[in-house]
Amino acid sequence: MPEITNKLLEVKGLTMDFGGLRAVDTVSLDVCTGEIVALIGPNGAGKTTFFNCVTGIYKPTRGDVLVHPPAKKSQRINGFKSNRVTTIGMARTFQNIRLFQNMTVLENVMIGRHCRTTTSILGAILRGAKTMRQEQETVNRSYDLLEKVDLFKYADEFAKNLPYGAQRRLEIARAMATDPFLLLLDEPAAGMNPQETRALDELIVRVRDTEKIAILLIEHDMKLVMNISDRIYVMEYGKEIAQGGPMDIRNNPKVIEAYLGEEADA
Amino acid sequence: MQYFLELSCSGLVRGSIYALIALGYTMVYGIIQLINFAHGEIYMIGAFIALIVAGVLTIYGFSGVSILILAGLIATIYAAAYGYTLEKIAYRPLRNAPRLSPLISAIGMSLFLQNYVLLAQTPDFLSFPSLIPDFGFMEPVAHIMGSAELVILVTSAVAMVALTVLIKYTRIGKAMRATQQDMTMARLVGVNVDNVISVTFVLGSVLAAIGGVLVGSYIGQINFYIGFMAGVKAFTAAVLGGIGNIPGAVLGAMVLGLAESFAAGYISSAYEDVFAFGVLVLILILRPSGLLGKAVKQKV
Amino acid sequence: MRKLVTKKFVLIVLLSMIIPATGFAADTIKIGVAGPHSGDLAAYGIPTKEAAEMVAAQVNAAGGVLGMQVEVLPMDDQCKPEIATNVATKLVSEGVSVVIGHVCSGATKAALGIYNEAKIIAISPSATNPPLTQSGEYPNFYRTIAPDDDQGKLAADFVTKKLGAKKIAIIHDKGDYGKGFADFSKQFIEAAGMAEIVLFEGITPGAMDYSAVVQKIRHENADAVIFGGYHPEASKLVGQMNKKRMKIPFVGPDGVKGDGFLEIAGKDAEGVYATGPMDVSAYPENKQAKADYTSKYGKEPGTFFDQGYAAMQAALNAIKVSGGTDYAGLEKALKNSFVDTTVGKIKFDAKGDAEGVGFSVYQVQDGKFVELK
Amino acid sequence: MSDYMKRSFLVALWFVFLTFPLMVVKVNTLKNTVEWRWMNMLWVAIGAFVLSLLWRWALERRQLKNKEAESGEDESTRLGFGQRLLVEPKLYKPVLAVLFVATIAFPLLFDIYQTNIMVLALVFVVLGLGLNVTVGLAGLLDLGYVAFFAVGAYTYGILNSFWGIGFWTSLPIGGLMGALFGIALGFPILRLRGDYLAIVTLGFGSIAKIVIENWEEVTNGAKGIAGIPRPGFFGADMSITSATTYTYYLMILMVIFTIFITNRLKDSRIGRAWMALREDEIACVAMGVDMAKTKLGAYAFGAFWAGLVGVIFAARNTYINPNSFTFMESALVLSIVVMGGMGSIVGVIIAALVLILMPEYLRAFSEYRMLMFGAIMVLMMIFRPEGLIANVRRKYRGHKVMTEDVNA
Repeated sequence: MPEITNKLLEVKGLTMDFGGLRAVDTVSLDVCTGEIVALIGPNGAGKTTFFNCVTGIYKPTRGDVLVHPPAKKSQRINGFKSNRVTTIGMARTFQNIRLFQNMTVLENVMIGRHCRTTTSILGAILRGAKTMRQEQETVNRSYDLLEKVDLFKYADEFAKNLPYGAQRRLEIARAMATDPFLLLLDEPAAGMNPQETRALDELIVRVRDTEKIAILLIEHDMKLVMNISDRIYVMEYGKEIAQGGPMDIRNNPKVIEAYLGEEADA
Repeated sequence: MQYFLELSCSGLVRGSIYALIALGYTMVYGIIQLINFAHGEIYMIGAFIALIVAGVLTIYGFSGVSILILAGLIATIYAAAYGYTLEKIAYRPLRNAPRLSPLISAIGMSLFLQNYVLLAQTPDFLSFPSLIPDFGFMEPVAHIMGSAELVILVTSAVAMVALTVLIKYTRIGKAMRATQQDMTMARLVGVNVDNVISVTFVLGSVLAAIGGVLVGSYIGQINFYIGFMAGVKAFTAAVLGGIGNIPGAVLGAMVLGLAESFAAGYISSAYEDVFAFGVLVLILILRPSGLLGKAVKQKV
Repeated sequence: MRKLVTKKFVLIVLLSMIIPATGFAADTIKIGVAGPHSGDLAAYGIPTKEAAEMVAAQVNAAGGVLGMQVEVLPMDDQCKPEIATNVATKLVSEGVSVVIGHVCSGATKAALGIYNEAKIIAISPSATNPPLTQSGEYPNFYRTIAPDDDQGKLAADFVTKKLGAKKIAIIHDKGDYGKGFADFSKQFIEAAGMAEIVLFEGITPGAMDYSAVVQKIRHENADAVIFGGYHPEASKLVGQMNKKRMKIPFVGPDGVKGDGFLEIAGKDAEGVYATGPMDVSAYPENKQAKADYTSKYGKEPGTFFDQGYAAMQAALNAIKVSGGTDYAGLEKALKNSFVDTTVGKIKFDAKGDAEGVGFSVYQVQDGKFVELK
Repeated sequence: MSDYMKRSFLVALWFVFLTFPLMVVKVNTLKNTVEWRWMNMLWVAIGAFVLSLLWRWALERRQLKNKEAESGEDESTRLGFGQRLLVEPKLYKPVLAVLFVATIAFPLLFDIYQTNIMVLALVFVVLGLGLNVTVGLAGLLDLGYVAFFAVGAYTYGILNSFWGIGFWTSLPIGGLMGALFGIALGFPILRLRGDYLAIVTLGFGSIAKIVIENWEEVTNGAKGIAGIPRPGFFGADMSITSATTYTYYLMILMVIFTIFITNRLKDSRIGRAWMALREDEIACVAMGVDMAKTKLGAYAFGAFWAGLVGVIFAARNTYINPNSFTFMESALVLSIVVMGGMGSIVGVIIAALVLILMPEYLRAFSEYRMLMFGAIMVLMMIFRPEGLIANVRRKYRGHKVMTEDVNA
């Protein structure tokens, strides 16, 4: 277990209401440098809503979302637009894949570089030395990432033509292109076969270890979660019901109860 | 004060017509999230067919009331047929296409139908027989409201109530609401979604045709182009009220009708359309989902 | 390759020398007729085209002008300036001698520069915008209809003096023509100082109804309405005024004075006043032309038929008198020699307006426009 | 096959019923006469029958194609001839050369009329290319694009009539004014989704026209602005013929300039962000793209071209009035973009030339022009949503070698 040095993401008492419905109820969660943290729970527990609140797609009703980027000052990011959240250094993937279908695989990753490059309309027209350098850096970096997620050979394909598992990996590559310190993965293994899942398992660990990116993931595949997570949070009906290491969670009676119906397919 | 009443009345009459057309827009949008841009043309075609039928019947010696009934009936039947065909040709093949495609197809259909009527009939204005008998009210009511205006208000109200009842209590109404909620789910539980969509177009077209006939006999003239502006305004009304929401469409239409009428009355009718669109932009900025629309959180 | 290009170039140069030359060598006189022949304003352009074709057919049957046959080249400008310039260059490159047109003032302004450059005379049957002649910017422009300011003055005088109105509402359709007429009416009424203008307002053509404006007219207690615009809006206004029990005089310009208005407004048209070109139906030329038209087309001729016919007659007469299609000669002939036309015996003044044409006031009586003496 | 026939027969019957009152009956309420045009019924029947057969055939073909695409066949190996023309130097170089010569020689070969309408067509090429950015690339449907065109034209008209400012000074000002209006109108509607956007932009288009009509002190209202000078050439005095030829070459340069710039932008950080915004707004923003900035950029950039070419339009006509800036023009430019294939530059150029020149050459059919536009828009969406010539995606040259270096 890697040594916990400092917190990257610190969520305190996050609450999200939709009209009368409380989708997330005072949930607190931390992610520290070098960690892989999983957020699990039955369907409809509010996990994705939690993600959406953290990444700025929804504005949380109450609570604090604090980020402590490495080597930069901390910020409270409640209500930030999601592009700002990404620029700060937290990138995400989506549960139901949201790729840019009619763009090539490479271009999808290049979009990730958008917030790390600065070319303006004028710059794009003039194509000065700086623009060209950035452009080349973007291309190289993107090929590089594609290679890491093993999609290099698909670079010029349209994203919509990729097999399912490859689309999930492309989402990860695209998120990584934004140079995040924390990657939020929303059910990355959904719909994958066992081999693909195993490869994903390795990929996630590799990302953490070689790229030094911490990971927060939502996942239903218990095997994957138990294999790679350092810590696990469990949600049910919008509330946090347990947290701890994989072993603790496995033996936590509350969690077993919450999952009883679903255990069969896990 | 009297002036205010007069303006309110013209606003409400105009609003009722907008409402009849706006309902068609809103129903279609509610179910397949498509702006049926050609909806205004159905209104125009309804008016034209009523004019033609009335003309032919007059020549063959029919009398007042029977003309009104027959012309109205045939116009609505034809409008329904056009609405049905329109959906089958221009929208059904695009059910799974990107969002922009059916919209452009709809604009194309609108241009096509306008020019079809222009070429098949005439580019000129035609005189529309006043099918609604003009029985006189007494002053001071007479100059505020005439019989045609009253008929428009009453017909619109009846049509709207009928529509609400239909959607709330009948089988097809339930199927429509189910489809509106979730098309895939509705299909799974055995709703024939294609039929529901067709019915929606037919219903909307019938309402539009009623509007066309009413306006025709109220104003006394029609040409191939009347559907375009009416359609745009009605759509504006639907958006104002919260598109997809039936009471919203009626409310939006009334707000728009009144806004135009007051703008014309108190400021200048030269800027009438500027006000109409200005109100739209303002409301969309303040309440992007319209007056009665629910803020729909897009599922991520 | 290089040789080929040179050859081609020579060919082009030769061709370009031949093409204009053929224009002169031909034994036909080409007359362009430009106006809206399609679209929503077609009703104002097609009668002129038909008139020009009829005159040409007659002249050709009688041996042509100066022994040459007359060929009419009709061109559709849809009343849009950009299309009008296309049409103008097309006519110039076809080598026409005179252009009858254009019909709309805006399109005319766009096209005139091109004709002026090519030294071609344009005679419009209907472009009533005053600056076309009065500004002096368009020396090659003539018209067989009187300018709008005459019409505005007539309407203003009629409303204040004959009808004795004190509070006048002026409504216009915001268009070039309608607004122009409304502006001149306003100007003359204000200058005369006999009446007050209580409302001066534009309406949107194609709006669903005008009941708010009608209420406004009532609210302002106007005792007469002057309307600048075309017949569809006029009939809508008149209809709604009747529905709202408003019985005040309604005066429109020549865009209202036509069968279109009578047809659409129906019963509501009764009693409406409109200014229009002076009644010329008594002239023998006019009677003949109308009879010819009716026997050919089986209906009454449309708007600006008389003016279009007259423009064509004037053009051909000028060619005959000057003995050619030379610009200076034509100019002299148009300005000096009288010609019998469907709008009377006319010649053109120094600015290009026809002398001897004018407006009078009509009223709808028993479903017909009757000239008021 | 007989089933086909039977169904088409039924369709024909249906259309005979549908079109009967409008196509066959023509009633004159004044004279109380009815004209029965039975021949029309026959034409409708035959037409509907044939079209229905074609329609079924085409739909089936489309489905077949979709299936093939789904079964994983590589699309890029089956580029259409049109696309191959674009990517294979062996094919496109000679074509380009011929085109170049033809373009240069055009005013020498044809008369002033041809040159003049060509200028108009080229104006619409630039408009198409500009709207292509907003609609095709960024996916923001704009039904009031003509407003920016009007802004450009009136900028020149007003600057010239009030202060006598010349063409060359007005040209960039017109473009900038267009862009400025693009931003100003873009601001309030940033948050609106596609359909709302459509209606609001339509509203803006008509508001622009109403303002021009009513703001008489400045725009001269419906009377329009006359006597706008043609583009000058170092103060040289030119006849109409040479001025037209000169404007033609100017427009050619303009088109090349537009293509050059839009192409550069398309293959840039900005262009990619536009496309991503079109594909999926939420994901795009979640990847760190600033939605407001990007959208406004797309509006402003699209509007810039309309403003720029509006100046040339005013100079070419020497006269402008509000009639040239109606919804029909917006619809025309939109059909150019749709027909050309959204995002495709060559497609847009061809579509603009066809749609503008066709009615000039086929004047007899000009009445059918709008009818055909409508039909084309519907048919293109159903059968060829990618347009005449689909956009070819650029392949980026990244160095695998280099990336490995970075890895090492």
